[in-house]
Amino acid sequence: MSAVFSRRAVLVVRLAVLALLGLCVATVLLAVWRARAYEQLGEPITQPIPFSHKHHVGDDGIDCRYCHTTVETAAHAGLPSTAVCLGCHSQLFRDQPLLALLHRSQASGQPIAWQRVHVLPEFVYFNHGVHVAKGVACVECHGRVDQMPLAWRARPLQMQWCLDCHRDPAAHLRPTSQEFSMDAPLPPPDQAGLLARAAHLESRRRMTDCSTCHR
Amino acid sequence: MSDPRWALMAEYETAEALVAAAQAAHDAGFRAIEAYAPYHVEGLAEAVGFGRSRLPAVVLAGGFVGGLGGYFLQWYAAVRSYPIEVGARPLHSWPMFVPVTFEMTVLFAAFAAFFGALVANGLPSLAHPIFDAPDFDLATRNRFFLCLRTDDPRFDEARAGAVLDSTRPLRRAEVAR
Amino acid sequence: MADVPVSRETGVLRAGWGYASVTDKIAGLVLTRPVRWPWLAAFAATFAGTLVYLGAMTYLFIKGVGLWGIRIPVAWGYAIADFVWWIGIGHAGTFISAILLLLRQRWRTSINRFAEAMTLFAAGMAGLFPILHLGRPWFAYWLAPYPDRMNLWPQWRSPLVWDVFAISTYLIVSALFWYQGLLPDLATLRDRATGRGKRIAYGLLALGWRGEARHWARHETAYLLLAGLATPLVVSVHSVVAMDFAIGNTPGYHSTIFPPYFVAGALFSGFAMVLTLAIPLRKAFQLEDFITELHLDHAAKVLLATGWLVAYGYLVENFMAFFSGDRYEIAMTVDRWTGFYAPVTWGLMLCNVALPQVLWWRAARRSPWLLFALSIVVNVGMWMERFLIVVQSTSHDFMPSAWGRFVPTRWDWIFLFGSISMFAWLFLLFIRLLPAISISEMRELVKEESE
Amino acid sequence: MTLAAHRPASAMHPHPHAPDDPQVIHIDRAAGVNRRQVLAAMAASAALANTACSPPPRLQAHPYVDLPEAGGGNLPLYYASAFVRDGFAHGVLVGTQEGRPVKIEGNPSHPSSLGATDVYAQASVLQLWDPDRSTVVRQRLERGGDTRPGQTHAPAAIASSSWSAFEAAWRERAGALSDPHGGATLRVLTGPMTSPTERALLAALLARGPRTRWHVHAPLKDVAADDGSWMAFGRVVSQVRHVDRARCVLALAADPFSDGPGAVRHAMDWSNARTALREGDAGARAPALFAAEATPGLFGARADHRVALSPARIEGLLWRVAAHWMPEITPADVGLADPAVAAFEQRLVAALRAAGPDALVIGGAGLSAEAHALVLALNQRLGAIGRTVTLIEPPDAAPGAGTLADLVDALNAGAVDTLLVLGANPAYDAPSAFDMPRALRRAKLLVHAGLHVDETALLAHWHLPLSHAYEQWGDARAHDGSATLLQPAISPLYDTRSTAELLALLAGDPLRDGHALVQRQWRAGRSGDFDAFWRASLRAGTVADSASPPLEVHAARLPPRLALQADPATTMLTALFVPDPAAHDGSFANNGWLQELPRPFTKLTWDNAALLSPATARRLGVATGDVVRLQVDTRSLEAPAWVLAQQADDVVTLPLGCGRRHAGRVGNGVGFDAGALRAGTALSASASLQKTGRHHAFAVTEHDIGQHGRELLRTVAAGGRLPPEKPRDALYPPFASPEHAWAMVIDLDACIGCNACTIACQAENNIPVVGKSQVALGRAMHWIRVDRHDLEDDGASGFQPVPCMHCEQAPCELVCPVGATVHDSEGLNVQVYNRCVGTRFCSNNCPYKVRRFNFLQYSDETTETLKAQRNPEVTVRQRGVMEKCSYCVQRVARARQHAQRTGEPLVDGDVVTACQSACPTRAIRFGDLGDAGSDVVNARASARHYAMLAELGTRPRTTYLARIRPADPA
Repeated sequence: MSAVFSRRAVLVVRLAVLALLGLCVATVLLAVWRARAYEQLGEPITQPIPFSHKHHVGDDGIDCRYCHTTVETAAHAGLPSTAVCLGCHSQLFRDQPLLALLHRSQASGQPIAWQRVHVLPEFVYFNHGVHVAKGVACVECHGRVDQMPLAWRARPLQMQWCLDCHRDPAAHLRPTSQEFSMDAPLPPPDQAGLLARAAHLESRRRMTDCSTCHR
Repeated sequence: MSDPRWALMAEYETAEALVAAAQAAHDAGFRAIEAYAPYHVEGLAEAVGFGRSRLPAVVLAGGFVGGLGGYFLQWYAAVRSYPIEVGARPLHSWPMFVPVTFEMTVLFAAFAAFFGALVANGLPSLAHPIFDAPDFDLATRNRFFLCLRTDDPRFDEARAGAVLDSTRPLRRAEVAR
Repeated sequence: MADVPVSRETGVLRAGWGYASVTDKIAGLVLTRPVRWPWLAAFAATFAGTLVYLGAMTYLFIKGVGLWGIRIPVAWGYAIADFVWWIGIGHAGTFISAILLLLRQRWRTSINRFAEAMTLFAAGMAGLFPILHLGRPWFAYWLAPYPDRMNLWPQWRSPLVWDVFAISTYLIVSALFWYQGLLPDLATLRDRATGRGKRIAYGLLALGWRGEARHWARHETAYLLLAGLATPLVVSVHSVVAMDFAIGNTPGYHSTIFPPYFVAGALFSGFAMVLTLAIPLRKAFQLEDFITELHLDHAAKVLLATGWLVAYGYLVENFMAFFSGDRYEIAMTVDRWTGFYAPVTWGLMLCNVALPQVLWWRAARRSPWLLFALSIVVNVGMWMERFLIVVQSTSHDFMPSAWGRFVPTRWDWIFLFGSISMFAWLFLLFIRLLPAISISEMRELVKEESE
Repeated sequence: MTLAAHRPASAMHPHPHAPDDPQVIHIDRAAGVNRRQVLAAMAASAALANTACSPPPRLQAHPYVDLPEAGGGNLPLYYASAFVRDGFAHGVLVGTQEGRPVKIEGNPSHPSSLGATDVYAQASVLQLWDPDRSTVVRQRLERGGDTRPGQTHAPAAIASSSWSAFEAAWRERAGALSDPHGGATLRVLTGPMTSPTERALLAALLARGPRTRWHVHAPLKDVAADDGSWMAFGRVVSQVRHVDRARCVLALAADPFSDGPGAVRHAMDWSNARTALREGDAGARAPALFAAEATPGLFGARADHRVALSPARIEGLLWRVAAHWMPEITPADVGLADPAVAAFEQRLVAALRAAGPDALVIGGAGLSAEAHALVLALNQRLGAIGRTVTLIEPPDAAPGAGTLADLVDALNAGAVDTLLVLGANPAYDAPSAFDMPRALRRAKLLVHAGLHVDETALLAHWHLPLSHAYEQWGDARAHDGSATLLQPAISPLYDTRSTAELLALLAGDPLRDGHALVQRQWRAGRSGDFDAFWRASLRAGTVADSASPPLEVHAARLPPRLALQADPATTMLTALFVPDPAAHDGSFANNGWLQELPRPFTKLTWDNAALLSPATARRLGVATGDVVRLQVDTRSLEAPAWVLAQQADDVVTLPLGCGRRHAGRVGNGVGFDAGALRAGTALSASASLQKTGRHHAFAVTEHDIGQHGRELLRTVAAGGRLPPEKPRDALYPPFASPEHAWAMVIDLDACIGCNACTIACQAENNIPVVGKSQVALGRAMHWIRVDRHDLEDDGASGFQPVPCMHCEQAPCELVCPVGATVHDSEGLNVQVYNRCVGTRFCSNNCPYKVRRFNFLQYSDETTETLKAQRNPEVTVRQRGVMEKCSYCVQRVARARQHAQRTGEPLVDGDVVTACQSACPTRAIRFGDLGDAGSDVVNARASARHYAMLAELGTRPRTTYLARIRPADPA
């Protein structure tokens, strides 16, 4: 009786095994890639009205708080009501077709359906007010909004990323005067210590408690 | 070397015969001896000049790696990476880390034993010249085979034949490369 | 010059068997034996059961564990009882193939292979339940340590995490051990098989084993080492399972005797299952020459001994409850014997303590059908024990205001019998596809028994 | 006026009991939160809810079109308003989030609330969002319809219509009314009505024609009480009780802690009066409670001395006791002594004598008119009137109004062209003897207005949807007559009108807007700065010193003594008709929170049962769960029986309000309709009972009432001290609490078992309703349950609220394989839902069994209005996760974040848990152990302080204060 496997058969088997391994690796890579894709980093998001932060913040130099009114007091920074937009646009570019939707909203009382850029799962309770009060500048999490024609997500907003800051907040603080500035650099380490003390940060343990963000 | 043959082969009916033959070949100075049996025959490995296996050492090492790795993993996760208070137990509550450490030790030791043996045996090797030898399919049933490989520096056609004949095999054959 | 050995009449092997005949007999079961209707019927039945089981799982994942009778306070029900029961059954296989090997027991040779298969399948069935019983099974992987973007880890102090490691280690090591032993036999099948497909299949599985002296030597060492590793492992696994309860503070869970007592129970139920499988097997495949009365007799003796260990466990558990003076332990124990679940308590005493005493009689130990019946009884008894521990304890703990009774729903039963069908189905596949008895070791046995 | 103008003002009058930084403001209609925006916000939150561990789909955000005055922030806003039940106002603060009312708090400055609420006020927010509420005007197409009794009209015969259509139809009718010669007659049927505005408008409506008449129908009203006061004083009076001023309170077949609009106040007053006693002063002056009750009530459970007697024997007792103060009562009147209660009687007389004018006697439903008269007389003789009880003109008095019986006669005589039924449901809750459905069909035009399309609505030609109390401007009077203003916390969800607006429409009033109507009512005859008055009243939620003045009464006439002792040989039972502790008179039948709320004594849910005493049950061979047939002369009814130890012999208690046929998806067919046995408005009857042999399955949350010798609910003698805990030193050093260390102390001496905490917690924490079958399977989800235990010492019932203990050495945490339940740095045992995989080991390992598991998908994720009610600060739990009391971590977080933002330190009282703020007796305290002066620190120092199951070494953060045993045990 002759051997079951010829030399060539063996080669085939080897290749088959290799292919199998390759498939596994590919699957893992695919999974990782998809996970990354969820973060949508740097993908401009189309809006019903192509609102340009670059123009309003960068060129016009409008303060964040002019539209995001509750950012210092509430959990949500707040989206500007139609009325706020019309505060200027009842005069400026009022006949621009781009702004038709704005006027329609005003007339019908139907809110404008903006596309969300920064989304957290419903079990995460983020509070803008506290972060602002402690000296976490807008740019820290939202990036250079003044350079975004259409807003996109600048940071992953993953738990790991939040923790990085909650474990060592001092390195991410700015003086309150610069919180809303887009280009203010992070202060040098020695000042960071002072800022942290001034902000009366909670203990590291408190800041990494589950109950700090989840309820 | 370019000998077209891989080895000279002799076939036997009993384990004793095989052991004796192997012993004889070894005494005759042959070193590249291979003996095939349908079950684990005591003394055969010694007869073909196989010394002590290094497998136990490998397994021990595997156990250490697993154990230490397992314990470190727990310590790192519970104390370093994300310390969280659980039931007022200390972060480094070592007694609670023992079971996992133990299991990891056994697991890695087992891996070492299994794959160590495979690798040492050069398995898997689906194709091998001996498979084409006549009658060899009986090697996993009831026959015993002895091979004197031609790549043995001491290999000598005549002497090899003589030694094998002297062991009165059922038959003799040549195994092609 | 000795001639070809032929076995003489001994307890563990009947006379007249040689290398060739044992090989052809056992390999024949797989390669040449035609498929007959009893096997087909059994296969069809268990396969149907398996499909029902899989269907039930799907539905469970859609609806949630509320399908079962579990509740507050009895948050664990059949799923966990089944889990402990199966994992226990698995233990006998490892015990036979590993511990008896180290003890150089010749009678293990003809039963270790299918006992190991039993171990593998039982552990597989057991491994399913902890996942099925999760509220959100799709997150089961959170129990495994891996670097994630939440920066979270398993909670190492939880016995459930120990479980994950113990069970998976146990499964892997048993599989390796089993495969190690299978290698030479797969080679035999490769060489005996006639069909090309079979030759290739077994050829691939055999990894090119050719029975060279050095192979055998390393094989033997590795096999012994694995046995040496499996021995403490098998003890640890059920100890860890026991700690799932012992670490808890519930009266009826919180007991230091649990680890040894669970291990004894495991062997008890495991050997019962070995008999449940061996007796029909030897009959159906005419293996009486290999699996002799002596084997049954030995297995029965182990059954008797472990049965007494278990009985001792019951004794101590009840004694300690009162000796401790702990009012909660006492109340729970009294409820066990007199409360809603008292029938279960008395039932398991009958099955696990009273009936096995017939094994004191040699005749009983050597009568296959009586043993078969008894093995079923013991399996039932051991399941009732698991049920009692899991359910009754939590139903009657510290707060009378929160006491409540678990009553199984039809889904509880579907999952119990579904797992049994799947187990049987796998076993039926096994005996037709792989040698149910280790051929190479039988050849060795022939040699030994011929001298 | 803009919000800015009022914020500082509101800051000047903060509500001490409202959760941290309350903004108790009032708004004009214009500023009412736009419903569209609310729904939009809901859509957004709904979309958010689906994003758990999936890639962010294109979610949308909907900003306001015009930012409401209330502001766009997500801090809760509280609107002082009132919840109206049986016509009486219970002052509340309506907590809104993102413009949606989500939680009710008590109004500290309201006399009926003092900051606390009962279960109904807590559940009222669910009533607002009830998906089965009536949303449109409906008109029945075919007129008349068949009049076969029991035949209700299929909804198919009903078509949606509009207010304008109705108004047109009405104008045509109204013309005929005012014609003095035309025969058109109008009858108006309402429930009890205390609202000045509504009454004024109703008067205007009735004035429109000569043949108009008003009828009042209150299914639970104790008519005998009114007759009694007629007998005594020749007029109807309402009694305002001051339990805090009393030294001895005697309740006869009454439960002042749960019946009537003053119940919360009574409990609060009683609790406050015990403060000194609780602080360890054994001699402290605290009201001694005596209860002689036919069926167990919260007052009886808490009474120092209690006897269970049939109403007849209670009256016998009353006469014997009264005789001590009324020489004119002859021995013949007194009748035979009742040896069974001799000891009680002796002690009672002594106590009353000692108390003198500080005594207070309360008569309840089931007593005869004579007995009620005697109670008034006795109070007068004791000198109690004016001290412990004030007599006032009943706020719901309806002089000249006819009864339901009169109306039925008129209807059956065919003398009614037009019948307006406003906010009443006689087709269901009228006594069956009236055969109301049949009578109603005799009206030529039947108009019904209500919150639901109920049994009456289905008979009506027109059904008009009413606004909920929290959607309308309005007013109503409290139990002491204080006027209370209602302001909307949200503009009407549907096209509805308030009762006042509807009456204005009917009366053809030029004003139609509720705000204007109420303002007109209060402006009338008021001098001075109305705006200031208006603002102040709205902010306070009540009109300053508007309580009714005390009445001057002459010496009470003694009533004649009627029947002496009921004949002991009789086999008849006294049937008592009482409000169901959950469904009340049926108006709450469609409220899932209430239906699933365990009844205080039976711990029964989703059912009512005929309560029997053990002796009576034995005599009749009945056991709990047996279905029995009850017979009251010709009427019979089948009901499941429940044997209750505290029940009086020969009395069967039949809770009303269940067995609704058209309540809605929740309330339909829950329990039996006891009204089927009622011959008239009387709340008791003589009934016979037989077994049917059939059995009924109850859904009960607590099966074992006994303590089995385990000291879970401890008691201590007045001024006594519990044996000190022997210190258990832990094996490991404790973790430090750098910021705060939260703890809760529950005073079992204060707890009356009213369940307000349970339902407040359910509202605050989005706790799902699971339904009867799941409760029966032991899967109720309440985070704080109220255990009842029979107390060994005096057979009384003790109640023990059991939330999570937040053990410092938590057994649950140790066994969780994924760290989904862990400790945070403030000592909270947190449950991280999004990490939980659902092994349920934590629950098995919890000695207190306070953990709740989502065995199935319990929280409703499809019904929009129910989603709108949810508290956005609390995660809605998915199927397969464990949950439990979190110490209202969202409230802790809110307070902490406020402190972090403003830099002001957290002080004691900044964090008030939902259960704590609802509790009518202030039994629950919560605070920071790190703050040496805090309330909980003091409480934990009390001699009555103990930890439950302390021997397990779990070191609970939730601990208890033992209940004080009565001075001389019965």
